Amino acid sequence: MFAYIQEQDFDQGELYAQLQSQASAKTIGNTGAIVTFTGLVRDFNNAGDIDGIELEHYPGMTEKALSTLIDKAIERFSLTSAGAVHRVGRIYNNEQIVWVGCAAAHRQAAFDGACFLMDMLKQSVPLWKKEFKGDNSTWVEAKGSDDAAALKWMSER
Amino acid sequence: MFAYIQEQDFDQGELYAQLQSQASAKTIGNTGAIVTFTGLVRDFNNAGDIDGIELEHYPGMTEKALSTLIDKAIERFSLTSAGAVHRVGRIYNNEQIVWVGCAAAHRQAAFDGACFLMDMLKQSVPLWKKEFKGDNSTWVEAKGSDDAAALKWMSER
Amino acid sequence: MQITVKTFAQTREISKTPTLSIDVVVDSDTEATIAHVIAQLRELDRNWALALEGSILTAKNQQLCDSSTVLSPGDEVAFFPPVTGG
Amino acid sequence: MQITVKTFAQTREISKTPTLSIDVVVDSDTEATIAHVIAQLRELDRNWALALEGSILTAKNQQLCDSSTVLSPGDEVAFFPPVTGG
Repeated sequence: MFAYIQEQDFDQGELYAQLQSQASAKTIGNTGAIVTFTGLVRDFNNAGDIDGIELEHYPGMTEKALSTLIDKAIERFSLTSAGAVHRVGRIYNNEQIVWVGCAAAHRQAAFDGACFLMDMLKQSVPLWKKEFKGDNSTWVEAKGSDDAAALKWMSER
Repeated sequence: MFAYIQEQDFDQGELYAQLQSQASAKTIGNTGAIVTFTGLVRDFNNAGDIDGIELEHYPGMTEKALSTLIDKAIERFSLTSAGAVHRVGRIYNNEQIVWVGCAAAHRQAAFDGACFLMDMLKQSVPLWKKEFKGDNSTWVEAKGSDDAAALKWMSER
Repeated sequence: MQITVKTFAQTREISKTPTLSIDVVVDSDTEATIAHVIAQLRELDRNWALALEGSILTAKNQQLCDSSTVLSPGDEVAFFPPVTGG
Repeated sequence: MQITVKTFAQTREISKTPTLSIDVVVDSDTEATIAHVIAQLRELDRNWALALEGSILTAKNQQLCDSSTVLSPGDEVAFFPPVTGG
């Protein structure tokens, strides 16, 4: 398991390799599926063009909340390993923001684990996004659709 | 879009980079999510331990069927790009077998595209798996659960 | 009408014939279909009869098709079991 | 009872107070809760009153909690808007 909060960009190939090696070390040969999700900055939104986003976080709590979430996913979906990285600070258009990866015996558990991590991250990890263009910046409002996605997982068990 | 059938192993980080660069070239800044799936050889199954698997395919048709499937996924889920690689021949325990990747504006489309590709691949791409241990090998029977997963996508539209 | 037949996986092993060129014989007012090929192959020998039992998939010119699919001279017809990739 | 208050994002900007040490005052037979802290902060000034309006999340010692959560001396209490990571 790993959970990183960092300013610098990440190499998704390295994160995949780390996840696979952790999964093998724990339960050699029992990992049949690895799903990864990467979130990137899109250069437009409902309000018009942007240069990028800026992420504020709650140092200390962010790391703990992300670790706790990953532990929950591992237990709930019987994952052989899982990991996540979330960047903070200024991130420009087309750059990577977030990565989650889940390893499991079967493909459905790996897909469900990654969906769960993304849906719940948007609910329980203290990160806040501003969109900026030049010197102007605007807070991104939380979306009702994100709440609904997270609620789905809470009501299923 | 890319679709490879090959004997040699693949580097998932390179495939991810290729997918991301294709998605950016086509619709710069419109890709907000990339989902990848990697399938690996598990070293046990219902019949007992194995050394690995051996994949037979229908040269010519395999490539075409995989390309067609990817085109369908791109259209159906409005993906900004998608790609897949499937290995053939002998593949040992813990090695990578298959990779699919989907890039999209939003996360649900990227997740759905990757699930769709895996479910339909197990239905429409002419590949057959044998499990081997020493000199013995046994054909893997098609699973009813794989049929059901593919049918789900056919009945939804 | 001459066509090429190919087989894969268990179908190949049971028929003992990876590839075969056959002359599909039909009445002059009838279109040749996959069903005619299957019927003709079943008559060839016991291996073919066994190989074509159960749930077998068919492809014409490398596209999945069903038994009513109409054939043209030179077509490539393949028989194989349900696929198990992924 | 002394606690530390932290704010983030819009809540930080509106309150104009990223961090603050306050003495939560409650009757001797009452346990101090997040709700007491909110009531006390609202009284501080107009910025705090505005900052704590609407749907605000709360955390005690870096764990999400609700307004009925009981506090102990030295606790770290944070107020922030719904999160928007991912």
